[in-house]
Amino acid sequence: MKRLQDVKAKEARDLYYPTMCKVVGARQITDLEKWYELQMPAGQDLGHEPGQFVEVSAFGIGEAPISISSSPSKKGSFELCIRQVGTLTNVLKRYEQGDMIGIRGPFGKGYPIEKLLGKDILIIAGGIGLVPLRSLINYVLDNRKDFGRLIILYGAKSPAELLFKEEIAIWETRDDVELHITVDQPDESWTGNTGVITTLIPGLDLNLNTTIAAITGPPIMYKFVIMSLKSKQLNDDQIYVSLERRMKCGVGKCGHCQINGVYCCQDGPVFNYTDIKPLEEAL
Amino acid sequence: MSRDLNINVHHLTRVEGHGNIVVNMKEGVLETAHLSIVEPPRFFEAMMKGRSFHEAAIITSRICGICSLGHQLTSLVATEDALGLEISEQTVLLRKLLIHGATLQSNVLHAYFLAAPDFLNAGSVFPLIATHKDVVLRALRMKRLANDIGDIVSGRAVHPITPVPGGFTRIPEKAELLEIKRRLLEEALPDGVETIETMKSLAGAIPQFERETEYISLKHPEEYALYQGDIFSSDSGSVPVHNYLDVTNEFIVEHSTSKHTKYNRSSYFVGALARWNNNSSQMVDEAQAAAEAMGLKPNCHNPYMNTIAQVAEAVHCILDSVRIIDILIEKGLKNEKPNQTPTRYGRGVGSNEVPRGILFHDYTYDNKGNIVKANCIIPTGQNLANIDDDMKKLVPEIMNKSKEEITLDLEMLVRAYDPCISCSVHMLEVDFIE
Amino acid sequence: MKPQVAFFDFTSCEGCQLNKLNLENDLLDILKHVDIVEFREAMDDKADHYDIAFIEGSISSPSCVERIHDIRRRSDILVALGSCAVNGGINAMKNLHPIDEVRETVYGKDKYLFATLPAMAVSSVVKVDYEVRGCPMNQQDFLKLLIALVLGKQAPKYNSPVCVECKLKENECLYNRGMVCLGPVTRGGCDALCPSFGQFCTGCRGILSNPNLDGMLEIMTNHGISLDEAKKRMLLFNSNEVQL
Amino acid sequence: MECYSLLRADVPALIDHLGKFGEVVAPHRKGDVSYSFESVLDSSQVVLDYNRTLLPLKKLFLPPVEKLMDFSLKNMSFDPVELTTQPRVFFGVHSYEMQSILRLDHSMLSGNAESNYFKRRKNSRFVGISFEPDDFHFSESVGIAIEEMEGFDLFLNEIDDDFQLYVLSDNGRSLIQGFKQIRTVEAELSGKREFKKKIRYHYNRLPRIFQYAYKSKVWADVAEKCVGCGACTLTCPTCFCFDVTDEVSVTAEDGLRQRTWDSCMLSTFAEVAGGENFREKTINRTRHRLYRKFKYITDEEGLPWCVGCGRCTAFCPAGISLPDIVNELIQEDEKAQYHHTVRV
Ligand SMILES: Cc1cc2nc3c(=O)[nH]c(=O)nc-3n(C[C@H](O)[C@H](O)[C@H](O)COP(=O)(O)OP(=O)(O)OC[C@H]3O[C@@H](n4cnc5c(N)ncnc54)[C@H](O)[C@@H]3O)c2cc1C
Ligand code: SF4
Ligand code: SF4
Ligand code: SF4
Repeated sequence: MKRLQDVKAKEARDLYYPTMCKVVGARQITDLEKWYELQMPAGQDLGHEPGQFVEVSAFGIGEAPISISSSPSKKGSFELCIRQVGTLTNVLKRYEQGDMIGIRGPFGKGYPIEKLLGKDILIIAGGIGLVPLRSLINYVLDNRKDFGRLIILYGAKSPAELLFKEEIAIWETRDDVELHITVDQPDESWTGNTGVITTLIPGLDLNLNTTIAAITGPPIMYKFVIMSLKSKQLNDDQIYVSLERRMKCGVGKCGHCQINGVYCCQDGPVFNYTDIKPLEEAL
Repeated sequence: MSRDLNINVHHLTRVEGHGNIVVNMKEGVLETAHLSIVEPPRFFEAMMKGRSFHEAAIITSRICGICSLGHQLTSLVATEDALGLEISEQTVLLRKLLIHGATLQSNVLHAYFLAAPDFLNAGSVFPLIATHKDVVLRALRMKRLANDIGDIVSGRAVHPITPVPGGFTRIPEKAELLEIKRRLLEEALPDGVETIETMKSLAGAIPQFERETEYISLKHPEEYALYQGDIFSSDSGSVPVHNYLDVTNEFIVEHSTSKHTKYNRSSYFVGALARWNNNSSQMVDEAQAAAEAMGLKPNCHNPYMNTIAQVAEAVHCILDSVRIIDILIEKGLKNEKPNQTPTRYGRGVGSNEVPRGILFHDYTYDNKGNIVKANCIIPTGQNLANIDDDMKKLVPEIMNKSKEEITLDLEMLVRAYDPCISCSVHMLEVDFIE
Repeated sequence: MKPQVAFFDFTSCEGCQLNKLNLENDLLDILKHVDIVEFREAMDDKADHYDIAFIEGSISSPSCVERIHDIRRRSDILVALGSCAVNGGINAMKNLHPIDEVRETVYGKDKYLFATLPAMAVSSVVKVDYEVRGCPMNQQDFLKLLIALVLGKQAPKYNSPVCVECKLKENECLYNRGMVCLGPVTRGGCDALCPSFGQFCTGCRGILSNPNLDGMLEIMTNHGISLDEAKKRMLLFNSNEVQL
Repeated sequence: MECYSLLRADVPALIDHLGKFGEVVAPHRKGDVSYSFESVLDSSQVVLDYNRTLLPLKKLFLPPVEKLMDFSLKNMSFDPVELTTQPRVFFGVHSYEMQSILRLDHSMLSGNAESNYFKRRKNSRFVGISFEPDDFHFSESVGIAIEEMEGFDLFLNEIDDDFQLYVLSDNGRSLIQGFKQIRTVEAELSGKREFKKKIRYHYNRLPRIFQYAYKSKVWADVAEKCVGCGACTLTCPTCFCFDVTDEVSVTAEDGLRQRTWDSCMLSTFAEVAGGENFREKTINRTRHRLYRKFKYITDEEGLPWCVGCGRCTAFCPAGISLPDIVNELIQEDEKAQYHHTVRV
């Protein structure tokens, strides 16, 4: 048990003060999502790992946990992509280049890169789940020789909701990326796959020994994707998921993000499947 | 002059609730002149049926947010009368203090926000913020203090919380009362004096119109009656509160969702002017002097002067509140629990003066303490017949004015009564047939 | 340009209107953010379009229905103010009795003179964008909503019980004083005003979205009142909202 | 152990003496039948015999509503809150309450240590007092004796209406320096106060019960009565969940960010965007509450995170009793064991 006398005065910090970051780029990329590029006050790096998040704050409105969407290998600035679903996110929609946004973090555990080195990386992103996974994808692409295959499965409700279209177009042309995209509801122009994301899994040819899967998407997606992966004989410890919970502090105090005994903001949001499998509240 | 005149003021502004002024004159003959009450009836009597005595005042306070304290206290008096609940002297004093606060609030609101714009040729108080900022700030300050009395003593000025049958659920702290006293003396009193000056300067805009009528209010042997007393008619003298039905004699008219009343004549007047005419000598001296300064004399028959009587009352309330606070502090505030053990069941009547006039609540309880029969007679309802009679006299007198001027005079007349229409439609006599 | 704001009253006690005029200390600040273009109780003016229309009172007659439709057509944002408007409030108690019987008890043979409908929430007639709860509407709540609208953020929603605020203020629970209180199932946001003044919560801010009503009735009957009384108490401000 | 005798009549003098160190906080009467920790203005008003305060001492370390910062909307900037803390003595604290502070220390200072909590906690002294358990206390069932002195600087043990004053730390010794109305005596720790056994098992057997209780029927029984008011968690001395909100002034130019105690018993607590609610049902929430007390943190720290103060039970309007729930889980487990053995 941690005791008062074991805590040194300088260890105790003001956990709730944001750092004001300047918006250096902002673009509405779909009807609901806006992309932002932010710069720290002295232009320093945020110092995050793929999969971590920050608490974004706008005075008068509040805070929300938002994943860092850019790779740590990108220097000088970092990127977010925010879906407008409620109070804060709708106010952030009005923020443009030159505005200041408060940031706390980076928080949480991201992907354990050292365990991923040399592995085939299977990305499975549903909807806005691509936002955090893009950090990992770009990290792999920036350090391409350190990893094996890069397989990306990406599913969206409709073609209009696909995020990062230009980047996807580039991934598509690279022969070291295996990209599979599907939409639930195609429009006339759509020529790709249709159907939920799990339909992409059976056709995959995976190397069982070296594949690591990273899944992020809406809550109901996880169970089905994991089931499909299990039928591909992937082991539990080869699967990583990133979970979303309500969060108020991001530093393991407020209690909102608790999943049974673990804190999503401290122990996650990226979890190895073996660790959360026994937790009833996780998936 | 044979004139055709057709006035229909739809949803009269700056009064509480919805009423229309309807005047119809054909070839110089007045066919209609009345205030038509169109507010949808709310049927409080149906809501009261079967309700416990703990809930009666909570419900009746919602008859009217403007006079919520008056309804609440009158309801409590009726309930205590019916159930034989004795209340302490401290309770009575705190209630009187609350009535002063509510009367001050309401009279200031009426004089400054609802009536003054007429005198100053404005459509509302809002333009006055630019042209008469100090006056508006003064009005806001007086209102705030009046409401703070309500907030501190009763929890909330609108729909008070702490007054319950048998007493109060919370007694204010001594320090809170002393702070109110300080503000009454240091803020409200100078503001009251300024108010008198303002009203004096506006006196010229008050229409000169007189109609003698019957003035009915409460009368108390020892003080300017606001909380309890006997019914008093300027025509025929005192009547015990229990016999109020002999005075009110309600009847239905087609142009009003609210019933009308009459006693010795076809109509009677209730409110500040009636209280003034019946009891002015019991006001504190300073208030009497203020009235005189504003041109208000005893036996005043100009209904437009009701607003002036309200201002005199405001001064009375400020000073009498100080007196009450002094007594409360001198006697020492006691943390009393409300006495809620009935000693009998049956009928009880309560009557108080609320800003707009005399108010009656009349309940009958069964022996479980649930209401079987309820009746409320509201001041504005009692004034409606008098307003109609005033209009019938006024219109022929001002027939030579333009239609706009006549309309304004009529609107000002109705507003002078400070009618609370929301109140007047909400409670009518009813027997519950079990 | 400042938003054009209007206030309208329907069947109500007008306490909510008064409660706005009672915001003495803040009134001038409010007027810096908005232009009041219609407020019958306080002014003569009328307007054709409103950015924000605040509605007080229940809808309880055919002419009310017409008028509220008309206001809705001319308003961008429509806010229900106070219990009467939000859920019918105390007016809705009359709905517990057959309407014809109610009219007859009051007007006798003249009952057909005055049309009336059940007392309805504004939202059961037209679309309501926001609400300010309470009887009377809570002033702080009203200010918060107004500021939120001015800042373009969403209005606070209250779905936590009154007990939460009551506990934060360290009030002695009324159940420990032998009283019966509706705090556990009533929407908070009032800073537990009534219990803080020693009076039971009357449920004026409406019942929580997902209440355990049977549990609540059991609590009340375990604290000395009959089931019948417990139900009446719960219906005081919520006749339209709960079925018992 | 250093020990002195102290007459009951001299306790106010002691409280006044403690005032030399700093603000003294002690139990006072509140309402008809309740108590609360308040600053001492008049030492004769301090209550020595009380069952429990409405809110626990945590309110003075982690305030129910706490300003985190002021901000300006015009400049998009904020001002930190400069917290200056005065020395404080907490007088008349029961042993379970002290234990709850030690647990709260862990919650607020492990992982990311929070500075506001740390500052408030730093300069505080604790003077304990023994108590007569009432029907709701069950601290002994969770391993905390009435005379448990861990964490205290001084402790008053009532003996025959007067007190023995134990000095437990250097800080404690300096607190009573110069206080004359005490006499050195032989320490005599009475074991006289009887605790009725409230939880049937020793607390170290409880983790096993909770390991298998997740799917228990008991949760549904509790959920039928629970109205989700949050009283149990808000008054619990070891609960610390909070919400953060921004309040803007009427000028719409500035405002403040604050945190407010929250409760996992409220139905909105685990709601996220899109309407998903990770603990939608009362069953889930009640279970979570008890698992927070007896399993999640307990598994790691080896101690129950319930100190047996009985507040959750005494202040639940529905009369839901925490020891009863635990006992029912135990009973259910015993039945399951029994059936198991019979079958084998
Ligand atoms: C680790 C993590 C990473 C995230 N990354 C992203 C991201 O990269 N991009 C993105 O657009 N969104 C992301 N989210 C979701 C985002 O935090 C929520 O959409 C956001 O908090 C909603 O805030 P709001 O004020 O706009 O909505 P509100 O108006 O507060 O609420 C709208 C709805 O969201 C719920 N809600 C409130 N707080 C949260 C919360 N913290 N998480 C989820 N729901 C909440 C409310 O209960 C309500 O139902 C992430 C969430 C987590 C936990
Ligand atoms: S007094 Fe009422 S609102 Fe307060 S805690 Fe008790 S039940 Fe809840
Ligand atoms: S105090 Fe009782 S009723 Fe309220 S949430 Fe806790 S267990 Fe449920
Ligand atoms: S769970 Fe109950 S008994 Fe245990 S510490 Fe919390 S409030 Fe006290």
